[in-house]
Amino acid sequence: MSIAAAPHGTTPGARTARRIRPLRLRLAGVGYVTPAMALLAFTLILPSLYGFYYSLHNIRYLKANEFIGLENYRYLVTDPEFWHVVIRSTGFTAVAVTFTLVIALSVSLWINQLHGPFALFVQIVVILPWVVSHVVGALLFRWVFVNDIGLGMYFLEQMGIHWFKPVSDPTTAMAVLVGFACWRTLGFAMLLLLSGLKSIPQDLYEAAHVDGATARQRLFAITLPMLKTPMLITLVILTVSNLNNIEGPLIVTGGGPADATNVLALDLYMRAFAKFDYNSAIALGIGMFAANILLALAYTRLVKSHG
Amino acid sequence: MFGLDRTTRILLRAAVASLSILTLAQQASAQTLRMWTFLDPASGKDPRERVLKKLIDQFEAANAGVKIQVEPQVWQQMTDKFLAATQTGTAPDVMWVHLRRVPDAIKLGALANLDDLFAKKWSKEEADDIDGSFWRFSAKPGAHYHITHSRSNVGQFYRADLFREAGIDPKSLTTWDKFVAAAEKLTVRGDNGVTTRWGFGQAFATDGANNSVVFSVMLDKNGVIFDEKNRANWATPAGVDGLNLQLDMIRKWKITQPGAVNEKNDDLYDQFNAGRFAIIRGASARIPRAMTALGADKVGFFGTPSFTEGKFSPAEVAGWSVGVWSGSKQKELAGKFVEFMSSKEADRLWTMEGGAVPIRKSTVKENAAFFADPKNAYLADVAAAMLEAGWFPPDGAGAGWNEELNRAAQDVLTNKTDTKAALQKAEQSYNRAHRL
Amino acid sequence: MASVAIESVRKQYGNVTAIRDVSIDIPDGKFVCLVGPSGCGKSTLLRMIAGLEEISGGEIRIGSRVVNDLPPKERDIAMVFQNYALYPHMTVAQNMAFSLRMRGVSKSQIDERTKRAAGILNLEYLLDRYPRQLSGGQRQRVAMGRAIVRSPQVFLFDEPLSNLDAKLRVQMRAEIKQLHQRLKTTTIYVTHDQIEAMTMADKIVVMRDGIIEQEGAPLELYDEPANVFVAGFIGSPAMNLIEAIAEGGALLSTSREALPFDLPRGASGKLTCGVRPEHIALANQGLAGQVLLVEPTGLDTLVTAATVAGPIVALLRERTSVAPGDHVHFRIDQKHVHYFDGASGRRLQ
Amino acid sequence: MVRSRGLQAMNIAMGVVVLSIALLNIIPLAWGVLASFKPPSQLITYPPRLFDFNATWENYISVVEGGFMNGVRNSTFYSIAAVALALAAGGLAAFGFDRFEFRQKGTMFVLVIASIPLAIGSAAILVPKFLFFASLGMTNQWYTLPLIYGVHSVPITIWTLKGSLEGIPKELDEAAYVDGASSFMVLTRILAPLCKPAIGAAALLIFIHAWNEFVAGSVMVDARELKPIQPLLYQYIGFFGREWGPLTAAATIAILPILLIYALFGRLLVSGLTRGATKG
Repeated sequence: MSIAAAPHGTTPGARTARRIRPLRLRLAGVGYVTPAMALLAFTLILPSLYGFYYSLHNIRYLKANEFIGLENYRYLVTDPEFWHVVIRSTGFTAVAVTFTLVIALSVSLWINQLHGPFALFVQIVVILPWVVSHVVGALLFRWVFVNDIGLGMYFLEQMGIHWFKPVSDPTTAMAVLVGFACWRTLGFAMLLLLSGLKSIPQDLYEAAHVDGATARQRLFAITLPMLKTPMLITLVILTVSNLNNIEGPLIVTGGGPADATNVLALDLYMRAFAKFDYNSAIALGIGMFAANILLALAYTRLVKSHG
Repeated sequence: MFGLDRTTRILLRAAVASLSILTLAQQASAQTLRMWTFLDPASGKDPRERVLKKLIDQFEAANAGVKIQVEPQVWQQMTDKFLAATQTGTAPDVMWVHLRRVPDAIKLGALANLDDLFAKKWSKEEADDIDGSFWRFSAKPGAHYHITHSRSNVGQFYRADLFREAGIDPKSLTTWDKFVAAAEKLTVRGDNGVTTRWGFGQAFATDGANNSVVFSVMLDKNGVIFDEKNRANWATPAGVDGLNLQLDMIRKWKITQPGAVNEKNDDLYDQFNAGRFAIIRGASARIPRAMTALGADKVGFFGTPSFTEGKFSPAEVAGWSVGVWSGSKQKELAGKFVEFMSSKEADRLWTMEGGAVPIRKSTVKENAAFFADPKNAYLADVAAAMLEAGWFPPDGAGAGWNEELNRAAQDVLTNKTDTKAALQKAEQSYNRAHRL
Repeated sequence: MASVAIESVRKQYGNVTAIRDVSIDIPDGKFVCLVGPSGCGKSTLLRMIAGLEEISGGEIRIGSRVVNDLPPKERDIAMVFQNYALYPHMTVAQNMAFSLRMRGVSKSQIDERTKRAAGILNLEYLLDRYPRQLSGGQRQRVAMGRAIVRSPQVFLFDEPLSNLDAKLRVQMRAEIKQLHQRLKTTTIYVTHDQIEAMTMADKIVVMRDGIIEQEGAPLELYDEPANVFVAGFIGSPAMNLIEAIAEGGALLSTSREALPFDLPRGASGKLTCGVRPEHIALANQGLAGQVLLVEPTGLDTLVTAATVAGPIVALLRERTSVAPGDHVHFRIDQKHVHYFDGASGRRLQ
Repeated sequence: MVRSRGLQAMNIAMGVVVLSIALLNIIPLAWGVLASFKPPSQLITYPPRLFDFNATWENYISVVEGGFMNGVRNSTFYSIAAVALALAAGGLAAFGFDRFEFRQKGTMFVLVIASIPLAIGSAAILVPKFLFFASLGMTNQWYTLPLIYGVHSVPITIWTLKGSLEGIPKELDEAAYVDGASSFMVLTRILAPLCKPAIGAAALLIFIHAWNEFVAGSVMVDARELKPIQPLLYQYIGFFGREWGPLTAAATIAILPILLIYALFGRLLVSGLTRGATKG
């Protein structure tokens, strides 16, 4: 905007805040979001509310019997082992998400400067573990890297390392679980971040270049701020996905040894499908929903308040 | 739309093409029987699936206008899905229920009384033929609700070739002392002290846990693993001895791989096939698959040793209980099909072509030559072990005892927890899950 | 082509009033400039004419139709944006053809009209390029091409030249004016640059804080500004505005020294005297001052000096040898002194 | 662009990182593909056999004869329908949220974000969800899985597309409105082409999600004719044990359509497009 003499009555923001105003366009906005909102309400939100209602009952053989209020929740949170699982899951998710995000960001920045078929090829290689059937991917990961008769252990044995059994030790088993989480989600984090990078107008870089910004300055002054929304989306999805992922703890590390890799998703699975304790399983399921939603909204708020 | 001109066109065309060839689910007509099982007769990749297909063809031929529509399901979820579908009225007419969930299904009222449908009409001879622990187990509140197929029993798989080489007779390994001695003999250590073959492969992971040595020892010594209120009762002398025996195979005798602490049953079968383990603890239903990989002459099965010469310890049985959904609109017809699948002719097929453990005594009697064949000897061994030491969960038992006992084993190995304390912890966890 | 009538139009954003009671009459075929400082409401008014902003009150007519509630596409207008707003994924030809395609014009018609518009603006050789391959001036021209291709009833320009460098701006200014003379389409042009307004418009509307300060032909505004604001806004270099007090039949400066201006009839109290720099000349006597700054442009020279009336700028047609620090005298052409009321700022007489 | 020496060093370091990722990603999958060509007796061996095996098609033959291709066909339809549904509903909503003002907009967007965990973690309340849909008669229908898969992807589609729309100057919309476009035209003709990278990424995510979804696929439909590939794949991890040969063969077949789709949509992620939209 002009810097011409304007001593009186400038209303800053009047320009930037403007939107399409006419009434019929305002109605159009509602029209555009309605199909999606209706679908979400019917397919995700209503069944979840029903799930909450279901969780307020005494469940026997999967049937909701008498109404017992929050008893299922009370029983769950008074389980001393439950809180160990919560803490373990939090730690696991935080570490796995941080690792994945940092690696995915650097990889997508690197891929973003590639062109042509090679760029496509690199993308495909990075995303491979995400596109293979998740169960098969986890089985193969375990077979090749972790199993006694897999390539990885064979290779170690050939080098004279016989004592190292990654999933037999609590610490290394957790490391394997984190490694698997990164392996599984890296490609899709890259995909989200890459699409964000592609949406940044090139003009900004040219302008910054003319202004004499270094590569590092361009990264911190343009790329990262412009990537805020994609990073936030990736952060939310990675967190939710890792908290809810079952293949890793179930197939790769089995939750052991001695519960070292027993995280919430596996705990839920075991409650429901090994112990047939649906009362606490459904309470845990709904509780995880609530926690995930709060986490997602908190992230969003956090990023907004810093924007 | 969305301006993806070329891409969109390709996709839309593909979508239309797939729509047009997609066959929609047929609405169940009056003469269509729906059945849920984990067997997929259309795929026919497994001998038992081929038998099922044959039986369906025969039944459809004998009952004009009837169609059996098999809806194959994922086996782990199938029973739960049935329990849920019972409430929504979408359950199938014929259902294969996991043996361990049968009491739940009956309590929910999901299964129809087979006595009313057909078993009452059986002659005494016919009834005696099918009678046995499984049939008695199916009679919960005084009536029979299912016939159990695909019977299986936890026991020891052994590499027959290695046993022959070492000159060990598997039939002689009825006590733990002899068993351990044999396993020590079968364990091979290289010059560098690295074990290339373990005598007895075990797996203590909680996912998909089978019942382990401690379980059999407790049943052997105490006869029960639950108290009168169905509470877990494991921190007993028998439990401590059993768990110590199980873990000493690693700690003392070094015949079990230390990795057992967090390995799974599925890993055991793979390792067994790879020749890394001479004996593993496994479910007999999986013998045919091991035979496919290794050859029928290299795989055998024997029961769980005990502390008494010449006697096996009890081990849990498993199987798939075929019944009729109580809400079915065609119970008579469904009952007829269940009866047919369990008939003498059918059992012959299941056993001789499908490699299943026979459910009728007559099948064994009338096909002596088949069972005498060394290739099929394992079927007799499994049947014998089941007959002698098959253990059914008591009425009112919960689930997850195998998982909890494995957690105790992991706890002792990893945290050096006292054996009794670990068992107490497992008890508490079990009791808590079942509000006991 | 059509006239545009704006009657008592208001615009409110919540509690903030952006435009209050504005009425403008734009005869058919005229070129009208809306001018004023940032935030004066000129762009908002333009966007209301375009249909991009809701009208809070009043009435806008294009031709004989009231367009208050019509969406932009039904108003038959074309608009050139400050940022050009070219569609980056379309070639120049496609950009220009877009509005015709939206109206279902036949393909041959589109080709013909695009070519003709491109011919007018010398864009033929750029038709297959994408906006990112064009220079700023070329983009500007394409934006105009996109506007004229449809032969709308009204052209709306929203500071179209503000992103160009000075030289290009002068050139494009001339082109737009020629274009208007050739097409004779009613044009509403928003700018904050009064020179643009002066050079191009048939009629200028000066706005401030959501109201019209004055409207009229460019020279009318120049010669007879209706108030202090217009006086200061129109003209470059700006008019000298001197605060004065009429007391005892004489004009005194705020520091109570005599000023060399005639006292207008009937004036009393505070007032503002305005003199354009070209009406001040160097002389041997008159208003005394000390030179602060000398700015020769080649054609003429601007001399700024400190006087009893405050700093005064004089525009000298001839070359001069005065230098900062020199003591000089100014002669003020009394015929061209403007007087404004000190309180209301309105022109006196 | 000018490259500094530091940038080049970074490039080399990144090359090494990407190379290790490539190895970690390719080795297990290559191992799986090799396994799919091994006869049962040579599948699980010690030491592991890398190339010294008698390659055979038998696993593939058994998989195809086992009716797996029916699942491939179903999943193709489900995934494409899910992409269409989620892109359509999500695209419209993203446009509505980014470009318009209306009442309760903030609340609605909160619901969208809250739906992300509901979609990703939907297995957690599988039983009530099944009861909900089954009691409405919506299980075991041809539209059951496309609906579920599509809607599961709607929240993330809305969010990614909205993020991409935010970067496109509003003047472009206004220019188009003045040019005579309706708001729907603005979306389809102006904004959608400019969001191609995000649309491509969203389409890939939706497709892959639908293609690899297992739990709903096994629970929400019963009939053999309606089963998608993942539950069919799971038949090879059956009650009688894991069948690595057919399992890896089926997984290999299952990954091919995704690679194809990636070649189609991944193209959009190769070069950026928003350059030169405006100048300001």
